[in-house]
Amino acid sequence: MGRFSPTVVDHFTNPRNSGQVADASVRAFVGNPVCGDQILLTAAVADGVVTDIRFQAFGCSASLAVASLLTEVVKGKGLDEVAALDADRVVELAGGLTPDQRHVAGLAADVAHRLVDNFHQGVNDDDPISCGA
Amino acid sequence: MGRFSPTVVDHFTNPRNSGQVADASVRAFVGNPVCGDQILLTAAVADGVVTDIRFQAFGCSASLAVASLLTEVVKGKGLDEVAALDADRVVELAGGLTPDQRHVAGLAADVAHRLVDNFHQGVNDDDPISCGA
Amino acid sequence: MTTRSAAGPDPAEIYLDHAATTPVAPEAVAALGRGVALHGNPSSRHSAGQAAREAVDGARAAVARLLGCAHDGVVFTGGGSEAINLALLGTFAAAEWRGHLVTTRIEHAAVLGAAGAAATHGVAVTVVPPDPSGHVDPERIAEAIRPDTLLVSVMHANNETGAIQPVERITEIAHAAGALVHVDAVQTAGKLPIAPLRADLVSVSAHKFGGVKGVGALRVPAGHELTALIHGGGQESGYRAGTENVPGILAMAAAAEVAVTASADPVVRAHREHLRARLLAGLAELDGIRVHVDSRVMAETVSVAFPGVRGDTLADLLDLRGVHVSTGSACHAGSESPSHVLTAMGVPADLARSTVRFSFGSTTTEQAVVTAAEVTVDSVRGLRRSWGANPA
Amino acid sequence: MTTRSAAGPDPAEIYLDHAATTPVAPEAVAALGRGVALHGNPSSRHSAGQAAREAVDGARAAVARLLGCAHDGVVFTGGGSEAINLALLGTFAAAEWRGHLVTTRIEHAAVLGAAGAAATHGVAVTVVPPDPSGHVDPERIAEAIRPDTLLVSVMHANNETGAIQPVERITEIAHAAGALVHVDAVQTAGKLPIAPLRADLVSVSAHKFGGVKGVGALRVPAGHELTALIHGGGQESGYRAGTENVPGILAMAAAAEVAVTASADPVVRAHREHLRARLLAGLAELDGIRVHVDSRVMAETVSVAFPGVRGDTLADLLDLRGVHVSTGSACHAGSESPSHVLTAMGVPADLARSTVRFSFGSTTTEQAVVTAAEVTVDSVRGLRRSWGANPA
Ligand SMILES: Cc1ncc(COP(=O)(O)O)c(C=O)c1O
Ligand SMILES: Cc1ncc(COP(=O)(O)O)c(C=O)c1O
Ligand code: FES
Ligand code: FES
Repeated sequence: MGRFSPTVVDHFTNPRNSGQVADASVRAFVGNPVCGDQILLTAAVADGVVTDIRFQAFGCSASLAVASLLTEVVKGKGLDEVAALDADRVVELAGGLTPDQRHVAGLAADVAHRLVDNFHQGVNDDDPISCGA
Repeated sequence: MGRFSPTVVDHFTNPRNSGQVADASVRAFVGNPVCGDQILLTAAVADGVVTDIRFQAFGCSASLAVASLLTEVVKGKGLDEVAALDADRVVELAGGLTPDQRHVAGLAADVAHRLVDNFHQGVNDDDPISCGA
Repeated sequence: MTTRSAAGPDPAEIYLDHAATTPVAPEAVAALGRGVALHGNPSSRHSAGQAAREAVDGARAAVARLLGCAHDGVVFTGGGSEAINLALLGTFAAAEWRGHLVTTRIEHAAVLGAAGAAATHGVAVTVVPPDPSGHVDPERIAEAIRPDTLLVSVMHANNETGAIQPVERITEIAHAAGALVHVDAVQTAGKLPIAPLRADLVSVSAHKFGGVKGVGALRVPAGHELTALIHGGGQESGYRAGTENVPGILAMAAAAEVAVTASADPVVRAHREHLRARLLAGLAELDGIRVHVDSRVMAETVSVAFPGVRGDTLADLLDLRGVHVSTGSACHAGSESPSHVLTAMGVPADLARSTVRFSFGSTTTEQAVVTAAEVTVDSVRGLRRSWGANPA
Repeated sequence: MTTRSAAGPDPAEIYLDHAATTPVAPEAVAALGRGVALHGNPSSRHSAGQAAREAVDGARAAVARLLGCAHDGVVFTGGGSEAINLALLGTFAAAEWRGHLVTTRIEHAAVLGAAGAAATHGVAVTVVPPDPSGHVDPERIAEAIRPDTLLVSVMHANNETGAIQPVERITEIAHAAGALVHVDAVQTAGKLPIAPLRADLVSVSAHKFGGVKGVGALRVPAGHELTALIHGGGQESGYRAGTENVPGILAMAAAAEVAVTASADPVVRAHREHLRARLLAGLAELDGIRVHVDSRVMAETVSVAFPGVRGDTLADLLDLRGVHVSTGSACHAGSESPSHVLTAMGVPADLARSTVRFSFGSTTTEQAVVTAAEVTVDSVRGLRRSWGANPA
């Protein structure tokens, strides 16, 4: 399927880390108000490092793939590294996204940033908030 | 070529009796005013029988074929038989004509009748007169 | 560009998108080859031209049998959309853009687009909604008809839901009111009998029944006033200028003959119903699914909502697992707005967006349908799981 | 229906009617087969659909090279006539039928028919006569242009006479006056370079250069306002709705690549000129013949009057002797009125009626042309003899 990069196909057909972390330190929930796609991340954080992370996602094929990819990328990383992730980097990690898939990267970057912010502020999302994509 | 009967193809590609009879007893010349096609017959008549006949024709493929065919049909026939030829009979002798070729039969019948009339009236055509087709 | 050399899908693929387009039937491939070998122009008087002319005439006779009309009532076009546009715009152009058009909200984009174009020329257009069942109520058509109604255009069966429309009853009503009827039979040609339709104008598209893409036909009754969309050399009785697509027309005729024979065969019809039943039985493993139209419906077209997944996402996943289905109509693939057909039926947007269409054709086997159902059940469960929903 | 299985004319036939249509090039036959095997709908999101979409995109790039435009400047249509109608009617429809059209008396019926249709919508149309040479004088176009002239439509070369029109000069004049230009390049595509044409809109038809019948293309510049003739699913950037003729489009692209390469080859061009010279040398045996256009003319098209015979009769006789030629354009075959092109050039009706067109293509050999000339000389002599005229 030429519309998707091999990385997207891999994560889409074989998602990693779906579900929720049992005793999560933090949860972040972001949705795109235009397309309605949503990603929920739950993570365990210890000493400023993401020790465990899981996703739940509803959305297009690329959004599911990127949510899965994100958990792999973020696991074991320091929160400052996670905060430094941006949409362009997500596009790169995803092995490329077509123009109409590109806003998926914004959704992923937003939910990653939100995870860091929520952890620092000691809050959790229950309803999805809008991403800036 | 499906547009023409085998008889028409035969006479068209291999015309019989073209030219003029040297010492013609009678000449008949008919043209169709719409399409401009013309047939000239010259014939020798002895004892009420057409002993020799030749055609000259300018026109569509079917008109040339029918002119040639006509000379074969008429040669050796009595003038009364020639006078009895009509367009339907010409269509039949030609092995069939398509609707848009059918007026060719009128041209042929007309020139045959004119030949008989001219003989009886002792006149000859120099310019084509119009057929009734 | 692919280098596959034989026609048709690769065997590992389960192609359940026949409503979008069908593989070319072997008989049609052969006819296409014959058409390619006819190198003359049908308008040329020499024998190469006449051979092409005769072949087109023969094809016209076959398509006339499909359409149920006289040979000279068949106008070949460059596809179903062109046939539809010719029917609608040609009829109103001939009437100098006077009069009123009645159509429905569930029509294909070609009808709605042509209706919109007619409106820009001043034609009054009434667009009737369907019932929630997906069917147009003939009474709604009757109410919409006005004294100046020139044409009523209703599809024979809907391409997204398979809902069979009461076109015979609508034709009666329209004719009684003095209006003409156009039926878009693109989805039903070669599957349901269309020759008996009493509509005046009937459109079909070859690639939906085993012909090639880019060829269609319109049934035009003798004496109907129709202005061409394409002006020029006077081909197709002056209704469609341009050198005829000889290979495509021959392929359409060959496909029509095969399809008409098959569709008249009760065994074939029963098989298609059986395929539908098997698919639905397989999908019934899942909770909460909704079949949008399941009565007065073509056996071949199964439109199902899978709450908790996006239809396009499910279609992508099925594709990666070798099962080709569509979200609504092919033309809408990739557009974000929910199907205009489901919306018109009152289906909520989220349910519409979670919809996938399975559609069968002459090459569909029971095994393919059973496998497709299994793969779908598994895929829906996986996607629901990613969402943290109960996957059942 | 013929049962011949290979493409192309039978070897005993001398086909000199390439201006009417050409045999399908072997490369195009192969591409057609690849297109038939692509069973998905290019609008479907699954991989079968995407494979068809990619193939169409590849073909679009090849046709863009033929037309000399960006990929997205190519609109595929159901033939040359449709491309022409889209160019003219689409441009004026987008302008709400305001403005003035300049065209010429020697255009193909598709242009003249579309111009007539535009006129019924209120467009003012000026039809410029050619010079007796068969060429349109750019000055006549300049005189015809008015402040409200929206479009000038002139053919690149005439289909009946081969006369090459001064379209570059006409384009300069039209552009200087703020008018757009459409060039009907149906006869020249794949023979003369059309990519450099500075016209805005350029129409071509696949079957004239080795593609299949029923496929054409229009070059549309970015930003040009064009209303579709066929409304619906939004294919072809909204300019031409309907499922794409995938096999036909692929065949067109393959034929374009072959033809563009060949036509850029000086050896090929010299060969065509040589064919023309050989034919004319052969025919020169006859008294009184007249070559309608013999300068600023395509090598491939030779239009000759044979006084003392009817052109259709001569064409029939040549046909029965295995030589396929035409009387004027294919569309006019069988109609009784003399060619509108020759009439516009001031050729008397009887001379026009005695005219036959020989036209060459990529498959034409020198031997074929020499034989055709001999058979023609002999046939004309025979017909003149039947008429009692001096056969010489
Ligand atoms: C100059 C010219 N324009 C337009 C056309 C129309 O092309 P088509 O018959 O493919 O629609 C032709 C040939 O028929 C032509 O020779
Ligand atoms: C109901 C209906 N009408 C019209 C069409 C248009 O046909 P085509 O794409 O061949 O122009 C289609 C399919 O695309 C259809 O399903
Ligand atoms: S479609 Fe918007 S994130 Fe998927
Ligand atoms: S065309 Fe009139 S007689 Fe031949």
